[in-house]
Amino acid sequence: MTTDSAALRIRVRFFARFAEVVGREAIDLRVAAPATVADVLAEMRRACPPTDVVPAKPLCARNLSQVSLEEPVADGDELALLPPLAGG
Amino acid sequence: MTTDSAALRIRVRFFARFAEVVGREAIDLRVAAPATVADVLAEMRRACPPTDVVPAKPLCARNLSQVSLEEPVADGDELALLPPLAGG
Amino acid sequence: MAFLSEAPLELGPLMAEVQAPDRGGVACFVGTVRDHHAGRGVIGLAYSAYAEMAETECERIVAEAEGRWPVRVALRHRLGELSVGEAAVAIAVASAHREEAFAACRWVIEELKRRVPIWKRERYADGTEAWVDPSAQGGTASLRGGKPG
Amino acid sequence: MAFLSEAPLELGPLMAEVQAPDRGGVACFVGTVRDHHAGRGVIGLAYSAYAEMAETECERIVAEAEGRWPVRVALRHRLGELSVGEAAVAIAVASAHREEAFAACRWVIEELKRRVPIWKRERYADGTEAWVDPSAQGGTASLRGGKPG
Repeated sequence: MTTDSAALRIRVRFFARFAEVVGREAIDLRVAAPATVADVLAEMRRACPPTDVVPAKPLCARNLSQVSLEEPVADGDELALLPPLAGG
Repeated sequence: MTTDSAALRIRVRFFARFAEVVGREAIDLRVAAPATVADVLAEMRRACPPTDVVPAKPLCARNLSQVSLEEPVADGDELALLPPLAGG
Repeated sequence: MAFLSEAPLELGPLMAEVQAPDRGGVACFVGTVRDHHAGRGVIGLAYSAYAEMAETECERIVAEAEGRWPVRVALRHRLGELSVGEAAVAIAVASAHREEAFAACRWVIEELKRRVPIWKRERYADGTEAWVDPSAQGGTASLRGGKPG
Repeated sequence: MAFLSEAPLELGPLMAEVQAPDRGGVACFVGTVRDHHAGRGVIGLAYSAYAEMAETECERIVAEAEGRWPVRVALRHRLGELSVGEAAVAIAVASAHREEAFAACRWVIEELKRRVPIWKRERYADGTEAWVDPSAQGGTASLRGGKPG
């Protein structure tokens, strides 16, 4: 994990089954800029090992909107990892 | 109008605009057997002239079911002449 | 007189009629009196029916829908004088699956309009009245009051 | 928190929200908790959400539906503990024409299921629980209680 000035601060949030298995609702990460959602996930798996419950390509939302893993992230972003939706 | 033993007694009912323009809700007719709905309508136009409001080929129900003008009628039948339906 | 009602319609009791623990989806339709028709202001209307046939036809429609889809159907049509905004027809269809509930609900309202002998006499803001003819140009068959019949 | 509700849902207020004198057709959908899922007896469930995003996504769905059809849409989703038969979601769509009300209502429930971050944890008659995964074989992602996770 980098701490230089080019690092992006990203909050990763877990919900439902992910939160239950990981045992927490959020972690704060720093990733080197530029970075994509996939880069944040890679850093998450390195920094926070009990995240195996998160599949290789989870449904992700960046700042309240669903995004692909190729989506760039910016400093201060909130990245939510969404288990399969079951509303309705 | 016949009155012999082979005559079929048919009650013709009017509804909504038809009843309003004809000025009555039902008339009782006798038609010679065998007869179809069309035969009853012809007898109605002869016996009850103010039925011009009824179109040449009205929507008809025989004993509560829609029927074509070619449908045979039987003694005691109720034949309803239905203005354009407007429910719902 | 199960399907025709002189009293105001309420959807809640219809939904309660069809819901069950194994039917998780309920599709409903309520048709209310609009304030205009064919460009004219409507202030109210009266529904009348060939009651015996209308009841029979509604019963057939419900039975046919329940035979065609795995659904339960409840249906009511109002008769008498209605004001703008009041419910003229209410339908509730419950099923284990929403696709079937929607399909059956849609079918029931179309069949009702096509088959059930109910007539509508509208009263207009200009003081006239007319029998509504959905198949006619302009939507009405005859006028009374301010305009010649 | 306009679209998510911890309190029981009622369709009446939603219908009142969307009805107007020029919108004569109201199509509704209510989804209730079923007593079985994937062959197992369900005794209750809990809905949870990513609330900020769920509210935003519901708002977008309503706006998109109202942009795509000439309709007004009201939508609520329940959160928290629900018993069998309770309403999980309620939708009311009003339009001048029933075709559009039905089409929009149908679209809204599909989009809600596809896009709104809400999760369901079912409790079964055999004492187990599971997170529901509609995309999974068997319909659940994990078990707790009587069976291993």
